[in-house]
Amino acid sequence: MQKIEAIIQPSKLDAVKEALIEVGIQGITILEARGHGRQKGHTETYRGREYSVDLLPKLKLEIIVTDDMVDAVVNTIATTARSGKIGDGKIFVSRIDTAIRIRNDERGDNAI
Amino acid sequence: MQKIEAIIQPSKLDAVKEALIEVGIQGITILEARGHGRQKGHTETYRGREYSVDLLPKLKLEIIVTDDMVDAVVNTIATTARSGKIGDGKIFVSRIDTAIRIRNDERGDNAI
Amino acid sequence: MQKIEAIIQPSKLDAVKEALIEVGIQGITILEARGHGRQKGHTETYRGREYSVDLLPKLKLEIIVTDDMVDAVVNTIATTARSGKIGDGKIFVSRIDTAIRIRNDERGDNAI
Amino acid sequence: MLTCCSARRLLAAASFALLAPAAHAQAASAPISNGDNAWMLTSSALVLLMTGPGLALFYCGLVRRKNVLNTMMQCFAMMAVVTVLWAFFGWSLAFSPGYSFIGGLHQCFLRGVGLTPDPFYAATIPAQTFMVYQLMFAIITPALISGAFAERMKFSAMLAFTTLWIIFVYSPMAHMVWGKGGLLNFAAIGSGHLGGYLPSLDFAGGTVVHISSGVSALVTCLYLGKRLGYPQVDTRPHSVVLSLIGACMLWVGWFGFNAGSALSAGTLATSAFINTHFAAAAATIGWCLMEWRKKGKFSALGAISGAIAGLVAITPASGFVTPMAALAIGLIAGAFCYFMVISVKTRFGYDDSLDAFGVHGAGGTIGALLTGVFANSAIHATYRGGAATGLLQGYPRQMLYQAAGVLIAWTVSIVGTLVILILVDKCIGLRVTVTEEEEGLDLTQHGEEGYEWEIVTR
Amino acid sequence: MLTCCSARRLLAAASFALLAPAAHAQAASAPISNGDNAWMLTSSALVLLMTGPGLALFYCGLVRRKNVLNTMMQCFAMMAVVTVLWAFFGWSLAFSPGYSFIGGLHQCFLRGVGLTPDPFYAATIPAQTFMVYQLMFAIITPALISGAFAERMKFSAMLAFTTLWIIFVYSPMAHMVWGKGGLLNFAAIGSGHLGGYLPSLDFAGGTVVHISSGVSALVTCLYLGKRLGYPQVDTRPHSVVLSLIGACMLWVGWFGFNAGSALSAGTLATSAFINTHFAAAAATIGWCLMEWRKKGKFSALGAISGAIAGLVAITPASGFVTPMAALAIGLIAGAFCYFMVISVKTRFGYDDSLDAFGVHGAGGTIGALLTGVFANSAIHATYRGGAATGLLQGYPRQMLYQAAGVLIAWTVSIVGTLVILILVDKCIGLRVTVTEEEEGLDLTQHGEEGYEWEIVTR
Amino acid sequence: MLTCCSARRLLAAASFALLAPAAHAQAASAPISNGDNAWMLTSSALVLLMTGPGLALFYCGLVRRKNVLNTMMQCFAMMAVVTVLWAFFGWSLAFSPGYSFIGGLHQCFLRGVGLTPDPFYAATIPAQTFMVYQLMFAIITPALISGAFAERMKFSAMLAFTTLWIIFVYSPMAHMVWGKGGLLNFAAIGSGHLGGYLPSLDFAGGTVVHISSGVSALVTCLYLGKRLGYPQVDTRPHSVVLSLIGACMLWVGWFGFNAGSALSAGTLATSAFINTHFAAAAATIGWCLMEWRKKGKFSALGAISGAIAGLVAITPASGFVTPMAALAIGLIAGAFCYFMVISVKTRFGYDDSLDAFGVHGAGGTIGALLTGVFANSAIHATYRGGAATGLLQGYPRQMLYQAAGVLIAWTVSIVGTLVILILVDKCIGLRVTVTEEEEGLDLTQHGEEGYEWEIVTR
Ligand SMILES: Nc1ncnc2c1ncn2[C@@H]1O[C@H](COP(=O)(O)OP(=O)(O)O)[C@@H](O)[C@H]1O
Ligand SMILES: Nc1ncnc2c1ncn2[C@@H]1O[C@H](COP(=O)(O)OP(=O)(O)O)[C@@H](O)[C@H]1O
Ligand SMILES: Nc1ncnc2c1ncn2[C@@H]1O[C@H](COP(=O)(O)OP(=O)(O)O)[C@@H](O)[C@H]1O
Repeated sequence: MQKIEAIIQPSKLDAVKEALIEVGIQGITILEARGHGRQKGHTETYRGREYSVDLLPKLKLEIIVTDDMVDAVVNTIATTARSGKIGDGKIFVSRIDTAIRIRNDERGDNAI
Repeated sequence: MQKIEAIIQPSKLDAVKEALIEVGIQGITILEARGHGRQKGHTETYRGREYSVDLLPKLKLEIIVTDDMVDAVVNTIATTARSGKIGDGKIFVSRIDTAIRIRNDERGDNAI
Repeated sequence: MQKIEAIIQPSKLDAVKEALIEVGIQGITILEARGHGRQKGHTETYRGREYSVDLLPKLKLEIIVTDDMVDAVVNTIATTARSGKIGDGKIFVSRIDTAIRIRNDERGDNAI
Repeated sequence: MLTCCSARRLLAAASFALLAPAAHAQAASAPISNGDNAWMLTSSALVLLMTGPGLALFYCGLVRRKNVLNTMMQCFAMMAVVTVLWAFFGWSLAFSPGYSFIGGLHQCFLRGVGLTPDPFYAATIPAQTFMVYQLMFAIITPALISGAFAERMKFSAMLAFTTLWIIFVYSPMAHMVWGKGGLLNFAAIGSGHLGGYLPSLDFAGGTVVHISSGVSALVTCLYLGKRLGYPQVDTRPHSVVLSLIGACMLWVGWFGFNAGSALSAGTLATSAFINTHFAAAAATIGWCLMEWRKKGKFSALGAISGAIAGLVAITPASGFVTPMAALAIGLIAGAFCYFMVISVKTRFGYDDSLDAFGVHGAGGTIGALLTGVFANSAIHATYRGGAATGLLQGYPRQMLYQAAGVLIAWTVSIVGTLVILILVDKCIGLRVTVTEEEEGLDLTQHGEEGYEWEIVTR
Repeated sequence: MLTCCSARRLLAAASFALLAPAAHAQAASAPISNGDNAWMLTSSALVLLMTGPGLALFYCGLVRRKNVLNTMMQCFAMMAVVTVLWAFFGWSLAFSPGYSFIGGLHQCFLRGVGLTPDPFYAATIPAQTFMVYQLMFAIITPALISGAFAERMKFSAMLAFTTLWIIFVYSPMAHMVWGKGGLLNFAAIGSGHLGGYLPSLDFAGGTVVHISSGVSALVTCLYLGKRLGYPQVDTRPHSVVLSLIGACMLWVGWFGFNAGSALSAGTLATSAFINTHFAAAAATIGWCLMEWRKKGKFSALGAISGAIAGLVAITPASGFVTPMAALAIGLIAGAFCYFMVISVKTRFGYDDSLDAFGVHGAGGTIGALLTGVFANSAIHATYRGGAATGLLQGYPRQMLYQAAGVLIAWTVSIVGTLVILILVDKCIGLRVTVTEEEEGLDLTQHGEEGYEWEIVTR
Repeated sequence: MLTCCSARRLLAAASFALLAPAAHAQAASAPISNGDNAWMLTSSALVLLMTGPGLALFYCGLVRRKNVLNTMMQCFAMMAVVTVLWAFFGWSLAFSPGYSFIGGLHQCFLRGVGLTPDPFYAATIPAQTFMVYQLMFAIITPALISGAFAERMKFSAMLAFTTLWIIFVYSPMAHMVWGKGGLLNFAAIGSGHLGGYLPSLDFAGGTVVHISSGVSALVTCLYLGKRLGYPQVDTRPHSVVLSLIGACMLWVGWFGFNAGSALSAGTLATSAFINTHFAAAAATIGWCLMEWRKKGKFSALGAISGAIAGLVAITPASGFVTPMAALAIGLIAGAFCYFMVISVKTRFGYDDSLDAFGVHGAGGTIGALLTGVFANSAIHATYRGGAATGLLQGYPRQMLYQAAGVLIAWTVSIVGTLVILILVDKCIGLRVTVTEEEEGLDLTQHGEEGYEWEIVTR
């Protein structure tokens, strides 16, 4: 089992979500995030004082999948979340040892 | 050391928190999340336009524990967060290599 | 590649961010969190009813770095986020298997 | 009583009203004071402002985020529903001549409510101005009750309940205290039957509005039971900021409520205006001092709760007492309501969600009694023709009349509300299901959410 | 027309106005009724309250969080810009004597608009009170249009558009309906040229304010095109709570809008006040019942939308009909606007972001026509000198005049708005870039954000 | 001065006031104009609306989320505290006859303030109406100061400070400018001592309200020091949306503030009303144009800041100048205050959190001087009995009197405020601890939070 963490532009959420459902993914957890990276931010001015905002709104998707699904999912996200502009985000993959479905205590792959 | 990530129904937070303190867990980090899964969402209507909302409010708990505590914690969460209804959530377990307590730079198990 | 997760006091964000940029880190993802731990909370009173709040605002930083950078980053965060008071937070380190830059599908270390 | 009003007769009235003008409308040449009418129209607007957005804000800030719209709708809906009820039956039952306990039905559909003044009520403004001004009172009263059953009542049940309540509790109360021939109306003394038999002083609705709503609130929350998981569950206000804005608007609107009740823009309006403001200020201090004693802190919610308590308590007294007496009344009411909300409620453990009883029931009662204590013939001659009117002036008997008024208001409210609750409960059920209550009433009752802050949604 | 107003002449006027007092200002001894003036000043304040914060709140709650400030600014800016325009040219073009379709320019810079009454407009209040009261109408009208192009128009373009719109669409409409010698103004009958040639009834601006803004809104959103990704993308209101507060303030402010249009505090003001309130209530119910039929739920957004629809529809009728007729008008308008917003808009698929056309255009049109149906000589004698005025009273011809008024308002709005849009589009461009629209107009147009909730920011 | 008011005497007064009616209350038959009284009661309500919710919203939106309630409470508390102070001493010190610099104490507890008019102040309304109207001014003035020390002052210290400030700074200023025998009050010319010795023009409180609060604000923030980490730390407004709503309410309420200062509903009220509106509009444009020059953008915060600046500057002039002059004053004030807030503050680096000085101090000063420039005898005859009054009319000497007024206001404010600050600092300490400031004043001062949005909490 692997965990796929994807940081994407908020505006891409719907597209990514649809695409993932396409490839058979059902479970997704989404977190609001702020990102700092190459993408440059904007400045706001209040009564003459300038604030340069370099923490930009992002969404973080977490998807736990069985090993065989990893590539499909990674590629799906990568292609649907891509605009080609700086700030599109990243995908990170790591190992998960166990999964439990709280509802019925199922464990392992069929808990996903 | 292991990391236990649990996605639960917001309404279960208090119960789970109490139970964890019971079994001797002190440190918990909680994140707001939106979940997509088997649980079906609801629809909202504004001036005739229907919006079907399939991202439901969830909470994500992150708890880093020493290996010996893992099962106790997992079971505690599973039982206290369970309502038996679809949408109860999941628990995922993964490895953590190091932990540092910022306050005093303690490392390893006693940093938790 | 490793993932560094740091839970810090919100007020320390700017300091930590600056310091990380110093040591050459560019990509950071930040999540709002609530923390429960040794640090004791406060009580609020509304029309005589007391509520003891033991979930305190924290920020969670996630930084994926190449193995050689781990110590530098961990120490930077630890020192800049430290006030010496209970509640300063924790740092956790774990493995990441792959990283993909969505924009151009770069993989591995140079995706970071 | 309604039965005697046959469908045919109603229909006749209706069509009549639709085509024909309001009676005597043409007699626009009546001795109307435009200054007084200007003030009364302004006051009517101010009293509506109290319900929306005033009370809607005050209440919605105190509930949890998931119920914010439902709470506001319980106020807003009254602006629509009660208006129509009032035009059809309410006004007639409350202010047309009839019996000592309730009015008649011949002014249904505002038949005969014209643009010439009705001297019995107000000699210098169009009768219709008085009618619409009184309507604004009828709107806010049931809205006040909703504070007691917030976060758990079906919206449909709420509509049914308030409809019946306006007809069977509010209208009779209003008639007894202010209506022609009303039992408690000192202006009705000698009008035959029991008119003015128990001349009690209620300038702007301490009994009619606040006791009736506050006591009905208590009955409702007792009948309905507590909110899910109360008091363990976290029911902190989702935004004291909104409540504070609402409280300010209530304060401002209350000038229309009390000073408007002078029904003219003369010195009496000035007295009522000042008393209103002074009592609100003193009560804020009264409540805050109690808090300070207990916690060493002044809270924002405490301050605004105190202000409302003072405004409630001064309502019946506003046109009868001196400014300094108003300060006294406010101070007492602030402390007393604090005690009712903090100690008594916790002691008995009923779940009066937003303290509609603790503030309006308790404040209205103490206010009605203190009116008898501080009433001063120099401010208002009343039925005493200038002779001593209040206890401190040396007319203890007035206390009896005040007590009578309070007692009747409590009785009518308890009995009326209970009957209506049982009726509605049997017919359509009062309370939402457990899952609905968990999900929140905004989604389940209205299919909406109050806020869409999340980035996720965009 | 503007050309004839040479720079030299304007300059003269300007300097004159700056130093010299308003003409006859000293004649403060004129027969002014302080009661009437009190009411008109109050009404002016109430009408301003409708734009800010009323409409600003109502509209801003309906957009996405990233556009909240821009939406509010489209209202607030009018309070500043239109005021100056009005003082310079607007008033003169609308209310100074001139032609049947538009006024003259000799009252530019308020020259000759003094403190003595102008009997043609209002005999008991200073002419300047009437001027500032009318200004408040001119402020809200273009603000209403902004609901149609919300979330996508350049702020600079919005300013240019509304400036031209006030001069070339609003002023002529106001002049025709209310101005001296106006084509549609029944008070101008016999004033020569085409004065009052088509005597139509519009008490408080059904044609001038609502049809003109609503129809222009439709033209604008058609010309501008849909918002990015509409209708797939999620455009839920970011806070119905704010909208509900705004709707309440609009309701309260509308008393100044309609009852103030009596221009005195007498019985006519009372009639207009009551009709306004009754129609709002009935329309709320009308809209909600339609919703109920379709969804089995009453929504908060539905309730407030209905209320506004009723307020719009009663505007032209408020001083001509009986209270019961007002209930009828409201009920019809509520149901009709629901149909326009829910069915028609979806059917044709134009993106009238906040339904400025569906509510104001549709509501204003139906209201203008229903005025002809229910107008009652007992409430207002009009040019008929007390004879039957409305269809139901037996004067069908009035329907023709109402239709004429509606037709002219539609024509002027469509043509005028289209020309102005093309002009502004060519000169500076109307719409923000795609990235700006994605990022949000608050950041890109104003360099600000509406909310800084996040812990992150602190 | 207070010493001479022995406890015994006060007590006597108190008990007297509590039992006996306000003197002459019975003489309700006095020549009161209900039209004027209607307007003055409305105006009083409008001025209270300025403080709550107006200013509370305007200010609370500009602070960080963790201090939102504390900021609102600094306004709301004034509604309670100042009211009681006013009834006890404030009114007497400000408006009872006494000395040239301050009033006497024989009207403590409103003794002798009845329902008959006091012709010196207002001949057609009850003296008590004037008293409560003036009270509303006394409430908002200290609330304005709070903008300067927002986010860092102890709530208890704030209460102590404002209490002393009302007695030792506000009351003397009000007395000098408006009180019987006041040094700067042109109506007091010939009243003996130094009455009206320096006849300066201040229609609605440019010196009394705005200079006094603005300058005291500067002193306070200098004495208190900057907020933690200012200016590095992020102090963005947590909700410009709330501030914009508040600004609109301030604008609307200001009509009561300025037009109400005519103390009647005649032509002078109309002039003041129009001038108020025009100046606000012009100042909005003035500020925005400066912003545009620098950033190429109009910001929402800029627009509302400009509007307030214009309202401040027109306050002293509103009853003395022509509408066109009002436009000029507004334009100048908008640009000038922009310069003070953006350039001067940054230059000197003091932390006037919400720019109470930059807007009220600066705006009030320029307004007071411009009043001398544009004052026009055709609008107000003043003490010149109709002869030229302003510089442009050819009476330069008035400029001296205006300067004198400004100078005295600055002096009294600086000295008085400084003394009070030191006093309070020594006794209870002014500033919260560092941890309290970090945690936020809502939690530490009031034990509450402004918002509970998080899912977590439910
Ligand atoms: N090393 C990293 N660790 C954690 N998050 C990162 C890292 N690098 C980038 N991110 C996240 O990805 C987002 C996009 O990265 P950025 O460098 O701005 O653009 P791009 O990915 O196209 O180069 C950032 O805002 C941040 O949230
Ligand atoms: N594969 C997954 N990866 C990440 N999160 C998941 C996954 N499956 C489920 N979740 C999370 O768990 C929540 C509950 O899952 P759901 O399928 O709705 O109910 P159940 O767990 O009872 O089958 C989802 O809302 C989502 O947040
Ligand atoms: N075992 C843990 N797992 C996850 N998060 C933890 C753990 N222990 C602490 N935390 C996070 O770190 C924060 C600070 O920890 P706390 O015990 O309060 O202070 P300290 O780290 O100084 O001992 C907590 O609020 C919580 O968010």
